[in-house]
Amino acid sequence: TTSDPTPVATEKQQLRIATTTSLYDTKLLERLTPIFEEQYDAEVLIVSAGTGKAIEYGQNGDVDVLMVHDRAREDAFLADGYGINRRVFAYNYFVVVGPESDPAGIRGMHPEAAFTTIRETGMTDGSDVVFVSRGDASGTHSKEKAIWKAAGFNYSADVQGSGDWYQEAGTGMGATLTMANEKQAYTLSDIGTYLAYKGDLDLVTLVDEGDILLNVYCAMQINPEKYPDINSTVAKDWVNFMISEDVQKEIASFGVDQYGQPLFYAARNDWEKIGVPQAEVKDPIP
Amino acid sequence: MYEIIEGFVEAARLIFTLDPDVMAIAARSIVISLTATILATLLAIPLGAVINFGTFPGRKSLINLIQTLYSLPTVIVGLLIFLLISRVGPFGSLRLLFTPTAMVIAQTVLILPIMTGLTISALSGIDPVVRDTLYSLGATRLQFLVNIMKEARFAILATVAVGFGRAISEVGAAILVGGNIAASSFGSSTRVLTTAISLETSMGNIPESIALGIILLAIALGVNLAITTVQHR
Amino acid sequence: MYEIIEGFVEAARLIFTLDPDVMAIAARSIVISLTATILATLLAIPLGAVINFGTFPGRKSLINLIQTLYSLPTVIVGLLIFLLISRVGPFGSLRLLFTPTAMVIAQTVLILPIMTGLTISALSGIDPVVRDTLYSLGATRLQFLVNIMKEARFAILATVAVGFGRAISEVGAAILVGGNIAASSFGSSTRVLTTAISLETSMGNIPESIALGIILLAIALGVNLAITTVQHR
Amino acid sequence: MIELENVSKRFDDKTVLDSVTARIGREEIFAVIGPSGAGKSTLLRLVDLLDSPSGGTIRIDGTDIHAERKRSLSIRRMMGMVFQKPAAFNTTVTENIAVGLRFRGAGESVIQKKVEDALDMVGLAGYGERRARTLSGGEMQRVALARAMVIEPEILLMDEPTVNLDPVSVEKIEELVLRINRDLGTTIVISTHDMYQGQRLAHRIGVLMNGGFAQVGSPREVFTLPANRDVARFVGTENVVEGVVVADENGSSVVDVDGVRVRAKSSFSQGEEVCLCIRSEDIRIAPAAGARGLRGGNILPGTVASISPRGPFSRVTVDCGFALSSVLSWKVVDDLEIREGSPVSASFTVESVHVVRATRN
Amino acid sequence: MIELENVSKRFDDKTVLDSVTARIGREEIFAVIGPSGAGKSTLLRLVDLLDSPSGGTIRIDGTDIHAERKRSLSIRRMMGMVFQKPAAFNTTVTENIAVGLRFRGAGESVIQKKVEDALDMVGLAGYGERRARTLSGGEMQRVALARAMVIEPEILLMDEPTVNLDPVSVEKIEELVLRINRDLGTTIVISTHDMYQGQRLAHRIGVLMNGGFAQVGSPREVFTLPANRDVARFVGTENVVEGVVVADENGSSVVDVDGVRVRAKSSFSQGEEVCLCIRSEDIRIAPAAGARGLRGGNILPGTVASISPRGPFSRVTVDCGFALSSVLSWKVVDDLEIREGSPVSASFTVESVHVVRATRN
Ligand SMILES: Nc1ncnc2c1ncn2[C@@H]1O[C@H](COP(=O)(O)OP(=O)(O)OP(=O)(O)O)[C@@H](O)[C@H]1O
Ligand SMILES: Nc1ncnc2c1ncn2[C@@H]1O[C@H](COP(=O)(O)OP(=O)(O)OP(=O)(O)O)[C@@H](O)[C@H]1O
Ligand SMILES: [Mg+2]
Ligand SMILES: [Mg+2]
Repeated sequence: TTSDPTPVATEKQQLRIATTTSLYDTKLLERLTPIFEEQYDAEVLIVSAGTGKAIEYGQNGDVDVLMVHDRAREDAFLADGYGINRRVFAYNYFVVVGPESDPAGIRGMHPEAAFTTIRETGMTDGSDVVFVSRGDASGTHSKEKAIWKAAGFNYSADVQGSGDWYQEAGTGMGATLTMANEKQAYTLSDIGTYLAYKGDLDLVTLVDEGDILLNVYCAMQINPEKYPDINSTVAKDWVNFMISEDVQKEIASFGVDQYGQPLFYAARNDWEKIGVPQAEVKDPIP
Repeated sequence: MYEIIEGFVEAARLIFTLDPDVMAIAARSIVISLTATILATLLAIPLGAVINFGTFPGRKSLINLIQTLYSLPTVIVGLLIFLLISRVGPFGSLRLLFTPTAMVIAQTVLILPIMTGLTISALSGIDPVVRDTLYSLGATRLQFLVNIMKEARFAILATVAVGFGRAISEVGAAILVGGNIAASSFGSSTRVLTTAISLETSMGNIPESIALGIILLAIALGVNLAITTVQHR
Repeated sequence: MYEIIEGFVEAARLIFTLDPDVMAIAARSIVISLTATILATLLAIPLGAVINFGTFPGRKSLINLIQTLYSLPTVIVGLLIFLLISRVGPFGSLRLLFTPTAMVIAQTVLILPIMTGLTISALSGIDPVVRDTLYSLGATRLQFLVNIMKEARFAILATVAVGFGRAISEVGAAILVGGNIAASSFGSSTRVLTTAISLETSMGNIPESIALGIILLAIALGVNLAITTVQHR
Repeated sequence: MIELENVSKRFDDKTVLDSVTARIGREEIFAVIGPSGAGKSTLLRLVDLLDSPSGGTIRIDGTDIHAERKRSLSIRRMMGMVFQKPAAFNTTVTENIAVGLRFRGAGESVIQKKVEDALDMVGLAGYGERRARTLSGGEMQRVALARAMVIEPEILLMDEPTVNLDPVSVEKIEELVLRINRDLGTTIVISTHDMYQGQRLAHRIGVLMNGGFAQVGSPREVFTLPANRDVARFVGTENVVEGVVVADENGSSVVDVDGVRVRAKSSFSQGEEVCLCIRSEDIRIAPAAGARGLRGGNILPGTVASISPRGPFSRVTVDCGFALSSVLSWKVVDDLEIREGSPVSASFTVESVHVVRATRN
Repeated sequence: MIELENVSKRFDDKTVLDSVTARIGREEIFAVIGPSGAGKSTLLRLVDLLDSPSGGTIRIDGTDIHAERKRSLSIRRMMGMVFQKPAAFNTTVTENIAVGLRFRGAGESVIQKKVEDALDMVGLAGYGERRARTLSGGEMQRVALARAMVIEPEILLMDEPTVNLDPVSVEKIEELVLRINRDLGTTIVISTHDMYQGQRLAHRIGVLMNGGFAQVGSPREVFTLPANRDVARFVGTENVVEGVVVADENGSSVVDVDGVRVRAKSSFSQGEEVCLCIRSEDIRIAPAAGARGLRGGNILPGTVASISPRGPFSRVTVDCGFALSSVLSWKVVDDLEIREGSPVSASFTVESVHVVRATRN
């Protein structure tokens, strides 16, 4: 190792990736990068940040690849011309977790119905039903809002600020889970973080079925037309790498040894299930 | 760069429209950090005096330890307090986690070392004849302390400024023990300026972050003007 | 509470097994924060001297401003530096974002106000006759500065301790401009102890966080012992 | 040569120096004496460029030192200053003394040698390795002297440099000062409240009072012919009495003091209010009976009002209409067998009465 | 009553006080004189509980003050101290002086009154609102005096309290000290290097030298009968010469000094090495011819070696085999028409020769 704080000039290509925290925290990428670096003789630099921040890195051209799970904002990002060549590489499901006692009685409900019930019981006087929201405009938060909308509520009017039953944590998934645990409250979590935290929590999965809980992860290149000196070749390699057969297998088995169940499903063959064009899961970028 | 200007505009807007959310957050920041600063001052001054004027074995090591604690990361302070007050921790029954009280405790712990250390520094700079004169005029312990503080008031208030600065600008402990909660009632919320800034930043809302930063500095300026006024009295 | 003990055990394990990842992170922390502290010291001392000994209009306001900047949240510093060095920022072409250099810059900016302010405090505590004596012995500007620093070395080195403490313990700026990157080469990585602690904490790995915190404090202790040695020379 | 021209210094509302004018010659030893708070330190600080005058100019060898900002370093380096309350740098005695030499880039061996010589000269040989902060008051004062002298300045400014010293050390330092002046031709400006020190050392003495020099002259002039009543009091003329001239003829006059007639040499004319200054050493006390005639002198009968010790002497105050003090050795007092209440006569010559105009201020 | 019993004080390796024993009576004024670095300040600090002795005990009214930790506040409150380098609290002059009164819970109006009186007494009326840090050296010293006096302590410790003052102010302060002692019965311990001040003020003087009191006695004793050669030198006996007793008979002896025979009253016997101390005031100078016989006195012929000013006097040194200095008024010097080289005779009585054992150290 060298003690020079300035980056050493390496002949290796550098690939910069911005990713959302929840994906990063699963350590999936940690498993994959050495393989990639080996194969492509490149160095991968991964920055994890909140979805909004990650997208901003992409917009500024500070990274070469963006990996997020917020379909609506991805579409906007692509439409604005910042990103190209989106490929979906994995998916899983969000879960609604809550205390074992389940004071609102939502166990096994559909997500929309569960949310409606939580809100109603939460708003009755003297109830100890609390819902903790990420409240940080993350992919998970976007999903939560989508569920409220699907359940027929106007998020900012009917949910936010409707009472102390609804609390915005304004932090990452892990902290939100910890807070929900502390307050014996409900929350919406991605499965990866929940499994990682499960050992320290008294919270149990109450709702885990429903199409709306689908959580789709994608990778995309930053548009080299916007930033010509961006590292588009390696970026392309990475995106292709993520949807390659070997990696898809790797993804499908990731986490089994630790949690007894996979954290992700490979997207490769399930494009219909997750509702994206086949090209987005199968076709390498030319 | 454009975001910085946007930040100023946004700050002006938030301030002049007296945006209720922002006002509440700012008020919470002031209350929590000022309380922590006052508590830490009340602890640091006698502590610093005892260490500076005292002669006991291990005095030098103690000073070293205190200086070392300047490097205590806010997250670690947050974690330790968290472990103490979480439901399963020894003080869990007090239900302090995610309350403003917990934030006050965390910030007090955080700034205590630096305030104590700087108090020692301030006192060690005092002419020993001043100390002897006070003794020889028949000061009790308390009178001594009060008068030596008056003599060192410039440096002591600079210490308070440092403490307050560190308290109001820290975010790691605040978020861990406070939780950055935005609830509908003032008392249940724990969102302060720094945690709000972190949140806005993680959401990529740079102008909003900068606006909140400007509001935070405006508060700090006010507090410092007050401190300076006392300093030069 | 059990996690704290686990933290100590883990810290011992990491240190005694010389865990290469942790060693690299610790080394990076030391290098970055020491560099920032040295840079800030080199700037703060002449700056503090000019402000303390100078007589110019607006001097008091300047001191107030500096004290106010003690409250600058690290996230805001990180953001501002980010805006400057991001690809679309004015210094974007230097490609500094996500490099240790950027972290050094951010930490330098972060601790400059407090180091300047405390330098002013340290110098203002010097007996004016000492200053006059140096002048009257025919000191050049530089000789004056060097000798006045020698006189104030206790307080100045306390200032350095504060600066280093703040630099090595901050996380907001480090994460924003550094990115907490764990790359395969040492020079491309920007993960330091605080960002690693944050990451571990966010993943719920409390013993690991505490272990890293202990390592950080051990480093700080070493640096402070060095400072104390110079102080008492 | 140092010239002060209409130098003024105000602090806030307080005018400390009010248009002071003086000239100090090359290689001169000039003593500034004056009461506490007169502005002695202020004056020296202005010369040493440590403070700026509120008005007027200070020239050294013709250069307006406060105007020449660019040359201020070389001007400062011409001078050495010993402060009234010397400050110790927080290091060893040797390092304290070496500072000025280091500033001038002297070599290590030269420094060693000079510092040791200087320590020796001020009587602190062997103190080199002591931490300066632990020195006694007088020891530190001598270190400050050594510190200023070791750089061999052209002009040495000393602000009450021996106040904390015992008489033996004072003598040593005074000899040193005289030697420096003689051997190196150093111009020396010394402020002191010890008039005798001024006298022992100085070629000329300036009496600083009420914002300006009330008198500048040789030590003897200042002591025997004080310019006014305040100076007389200040230089230790015990007997300063007010009176009115009742008769005058060619250079001598008779002054009425509280009804007692005193003859004096003076050119004041009848009716003028004057002050008579008579040094106590010039007054002889004799038993009331045995007063021998002094040709044309003053013989005033009276009774002893008090006898108080004054060093190896006794101060005898005689009430002869007004109070007159004389200084006698203990032996004489014993021989004369006088005690309080004894009738005696006090006699003094016409020449020993110095007459100045009575000024009220 | 203050009793020092075998009090020692070491700093690191340096022994400053070495088994000092003394007793200071109630209502006494006791002056500690001694050379710079003798340990005067150290001694006062030990009494004022500011430092602990390395050995021995200090008792006040029978109480071992360093042993009684519990009563240390009330013991400290019995005393007031004026430091050698007084420190100003960073506030107004009034507040500086009021501190001790505030500590004792005095009421605001009492404080106002006392502070104003004190300011007046030290000659600083009207300075109340000034910031103490801007005072001149002498002004600050007087503030420190006022600060210690205003609390009316039973014991007042003053460490060279008038060094920065001019003679007029000194006189004022000395009168004040005497008045306090007389009116309030305050026990006063004053350290000074000005022996004359010791004499003017003190009932007894202790000469601190080489780690202990070389002599304790009334001012007159110390001045006329110094206990040894060092004390003699220190109290300003100009003529201290060594010799050997060559003849002795009932209380008087003849001493050989460099071949010159001097007669003196003493009980030393033949062959003993002695020091002769002769105060310059006791030596009469006469023209070589006109020396009149002194019954049984010493008349030594010689030539004038030097004449130097000494206040209103001249110091005339005569070489008569060994050097003898006398002090004459300027007038006498003029009258005698002596100058360097003039042949003169120096005469002094047998009684004015004080003989002490010659000690080498
Ligand atoms: N900064 C200041 N503000 C107000 N007054 C001041 C200041 N500095 C000095 N003075 C006043 O100016 C006067 C002259 O002070 P200076 O120190 O020159 O006196 P000095 O003749 O040296 O007296 P001393 O013999 O007591 O040392 C004093 O009355 C002092 O109080
Ligand atoms: N902390 C210390 N360490 C070492 N030596 C010391 C210390 N304090 C005092 N001394 C020495 O003790 C001796 C006595 O000091 P003290 O201040 O009592 O002398 P003093 O009689 O008051 O002299 P002065 O007349 O110069 O004020 C001095 O030689 C001094 O250097
Ligand atoms: Mg002065
Ligand atoms: Mg002393």
